[in-house]
Amino acid sequence: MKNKVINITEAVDRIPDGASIMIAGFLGNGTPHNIIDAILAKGIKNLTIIANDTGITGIGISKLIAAKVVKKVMTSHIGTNPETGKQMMAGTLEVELVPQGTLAERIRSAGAGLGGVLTPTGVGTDVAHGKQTLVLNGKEYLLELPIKADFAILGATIADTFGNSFFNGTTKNFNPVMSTAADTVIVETAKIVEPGELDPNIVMVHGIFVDYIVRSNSNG
Amino acid sequence: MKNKVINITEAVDRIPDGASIMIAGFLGNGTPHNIIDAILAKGIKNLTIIANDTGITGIGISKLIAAKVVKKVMTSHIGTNPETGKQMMAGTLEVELVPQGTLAERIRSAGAGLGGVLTPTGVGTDVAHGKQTLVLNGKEYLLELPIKADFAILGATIADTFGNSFFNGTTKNFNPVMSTAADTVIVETAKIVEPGELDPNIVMVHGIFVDYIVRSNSNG
Amino acid sequence: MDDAKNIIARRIAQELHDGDVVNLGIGLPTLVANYLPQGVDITIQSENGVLGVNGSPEKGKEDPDLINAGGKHITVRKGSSYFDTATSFGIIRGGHVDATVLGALEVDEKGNLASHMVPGKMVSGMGGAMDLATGAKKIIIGTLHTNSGKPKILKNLTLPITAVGVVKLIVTEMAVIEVSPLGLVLKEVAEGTTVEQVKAATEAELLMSPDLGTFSVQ
Amino acid sequence: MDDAKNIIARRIAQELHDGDVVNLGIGLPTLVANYLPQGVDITIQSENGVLGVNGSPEKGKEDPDLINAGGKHITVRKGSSYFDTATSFGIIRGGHVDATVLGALEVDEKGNLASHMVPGKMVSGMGGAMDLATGAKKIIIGTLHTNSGKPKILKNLTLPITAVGVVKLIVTEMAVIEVSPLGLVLKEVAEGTTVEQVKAATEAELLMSPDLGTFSVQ
Repeated sequence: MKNKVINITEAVDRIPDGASIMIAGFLGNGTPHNIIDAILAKGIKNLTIIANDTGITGIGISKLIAAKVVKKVMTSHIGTNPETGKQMMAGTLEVELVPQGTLAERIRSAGAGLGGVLTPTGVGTDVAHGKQTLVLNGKEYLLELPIKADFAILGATIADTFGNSFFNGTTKNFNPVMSTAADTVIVETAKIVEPGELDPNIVMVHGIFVDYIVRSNSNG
Repeated sequence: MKNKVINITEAVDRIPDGASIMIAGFLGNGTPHNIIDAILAKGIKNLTIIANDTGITGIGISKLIAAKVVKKVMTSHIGTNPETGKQMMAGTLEVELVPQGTLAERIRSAGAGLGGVLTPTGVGTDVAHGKQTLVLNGKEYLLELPIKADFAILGATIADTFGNSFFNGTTKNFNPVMSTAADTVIVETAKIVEPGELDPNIVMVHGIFVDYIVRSNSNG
Repeated sequence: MDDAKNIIARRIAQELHDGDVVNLGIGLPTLVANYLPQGVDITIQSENGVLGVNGSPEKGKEDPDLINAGGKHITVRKGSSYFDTATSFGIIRGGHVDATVLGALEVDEKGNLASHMVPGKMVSGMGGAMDLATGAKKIIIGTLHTNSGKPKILKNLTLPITAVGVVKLIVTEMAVIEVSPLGLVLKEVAEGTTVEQVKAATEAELLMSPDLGTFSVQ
Repeated sequence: MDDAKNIIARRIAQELHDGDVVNLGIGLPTLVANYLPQGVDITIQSENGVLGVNGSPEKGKEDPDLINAGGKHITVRKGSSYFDTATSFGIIRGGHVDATVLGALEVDEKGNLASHMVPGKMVSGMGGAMDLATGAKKIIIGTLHTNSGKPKILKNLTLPITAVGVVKLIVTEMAVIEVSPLGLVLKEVAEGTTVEQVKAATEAELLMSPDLGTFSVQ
């Protein structure tokens, strides 16, 4: 069984300028804070970020926005990091707002080999612009298409060296779906264990999805 | 917090003739064997069953088939219970074969408020008959619609009195999706605990989905 | 201001029923949990992935792995459960949430809701609001009646729509208004507030409920 | 018969690579795990909800909560994980399974597969086979070359199709046949079997590989 643990510098060395990156977490909870810092330290730029939110000022994804290394974000909420709105209105950052549940389903679709899903969310709103609609049993739905990325970076509570990962409490959020929908998946965790130490019943991200594991040295 | 534990006779008293019932389990693993026996004992008939398979001869769902109380099954596999195929060919039992992954997604769609999903599975086969197809990025998909039921009966390893349930090993299978897609959900388990005794991280069926809990007295 | 919010929260709490699964939006809606009537036990969902939210932790006892959708540390009660975002919005979109209490920038006569952006000015994004407004069984709006003196309850939305025709009840510090197929129906006014004051602060047409009542502001 | 199956399983095992995620169908395909080459470590998925299948338990040591898709009790190795059906078929349909080994009733020149029913006679249902045949990265068919002397490798399927044009490799006790855009290519014959014997037992046209080889039947 492959041991996928590498150091954090090796991990971010794999991420080129212009990459699309899914970043798990919800307002910094379940977010891979150390990988974000390492991306900043290396100066990787022109990124497309797919994430629930753009962090809280000074925390998590907001650091990437503040450093102006992001050209586009697909996200459900930017209210807790006003800098995102500022760059958007200044025309220097492209922001695609996606309803939170739709974002999860679109990522899940990519990971699960579905061509898309029909959701009632967003019908009659700006979210529907340019999207195909279907009426089934008298109810209107939007056809929402899969979202993939080059990389997904995850923040786990515990991971084994094969990549099986557990997420405590509310840190699960986007971690499981994002693990399935990116070409390269990197898990950050403070606790690395041997295969067999994690109860197979509580594995929330399966090792087969994970390419690299890095050890975090702080809570970000 | 409501205590939803009732006895098994009270539980099946709620199921009328002609009901549609999702039965969780995979070849009897994770299947609510005692509820099946109670349905038989009460003589409920004209049932529509939605399940992965129709059991193994003498075990699980096969007992309902053998008793001829089923008028229709939606299932992925009937090979382990030849009686299903016999009744189907005799014209006394309607069998709709659904690919296993599609069955899971159709049930999940109903539970998750989706209008349906697009899957590549079944394109060009009998499964596609009468179904809308969409071509996206040059690839053809079937539009698969939600499946709901009047009842879902589940087989849990442990449940608390509110209905939060844990499923050990491979007994998870259809239990989580089915819990979301039926009007009335009944959980059978050999082990009932108080709310708070189950780690919230390992709850696989959430108490809010569950209407009744019954204690099993055997492994079926 | 805080008084007004608590008045609204207390009134909304009376709309919830024993056993309900409820999602409370960020801000004012969160206060609703403080005013549940005796004997009403609800399960609070937070869309970031938890059922059974149970208020704030004592200072210094925060669990870093446990927050609500507003990013605040929470505690959970016995019988709670955690899940990922796909599951969470399956619960929401699938109609498994009995009621959601949401804030609003504007609501109109048809029950249309605007809550996620003021173009060129305030763009927060819809977060989970579009899914909640589309999927929950009952959508209750808890909001101040006006914004800097300007009505928020309008004939037609002026801001981008968040969900079409979903609002069932609007509770403000001045009034309780039901959205009916005929239009907005004034059901209750706050103690000490007159119908005329409500009408003056509301752009939309208000129909009078035949059994118009009052609600407490204590 | 069992010998033939083991010959097939041993040859198929050589198609798997270190680190592969593999789903082995019920019956013959399950035997493949017994013949993995030295240094090839694979993760076996079973679609009922497990990654890391590790063979049969000792008699009397069966875990009642642990079976494979064939209903047989299994053990798991260290680093395994369990999941529900929706997740399992997300793994399969999403292209996260590197190879699947499936049985067949018929295969044809275009790589079409029939495996789930003989109308009016044998109806087993597709189970997970349609999803596996559609979603796995490489579909390997492991089957006896003929059925009671009748060819199973045909110009065109006669039975209901399970998946369109998905088969990449067919391994029988007589031959290894690759499905190419030009048609079926005979890559290897079993030791002691002649090309003529293979052709006689095959209805479909067989192109000859320029580097036609043999495989062991020991």
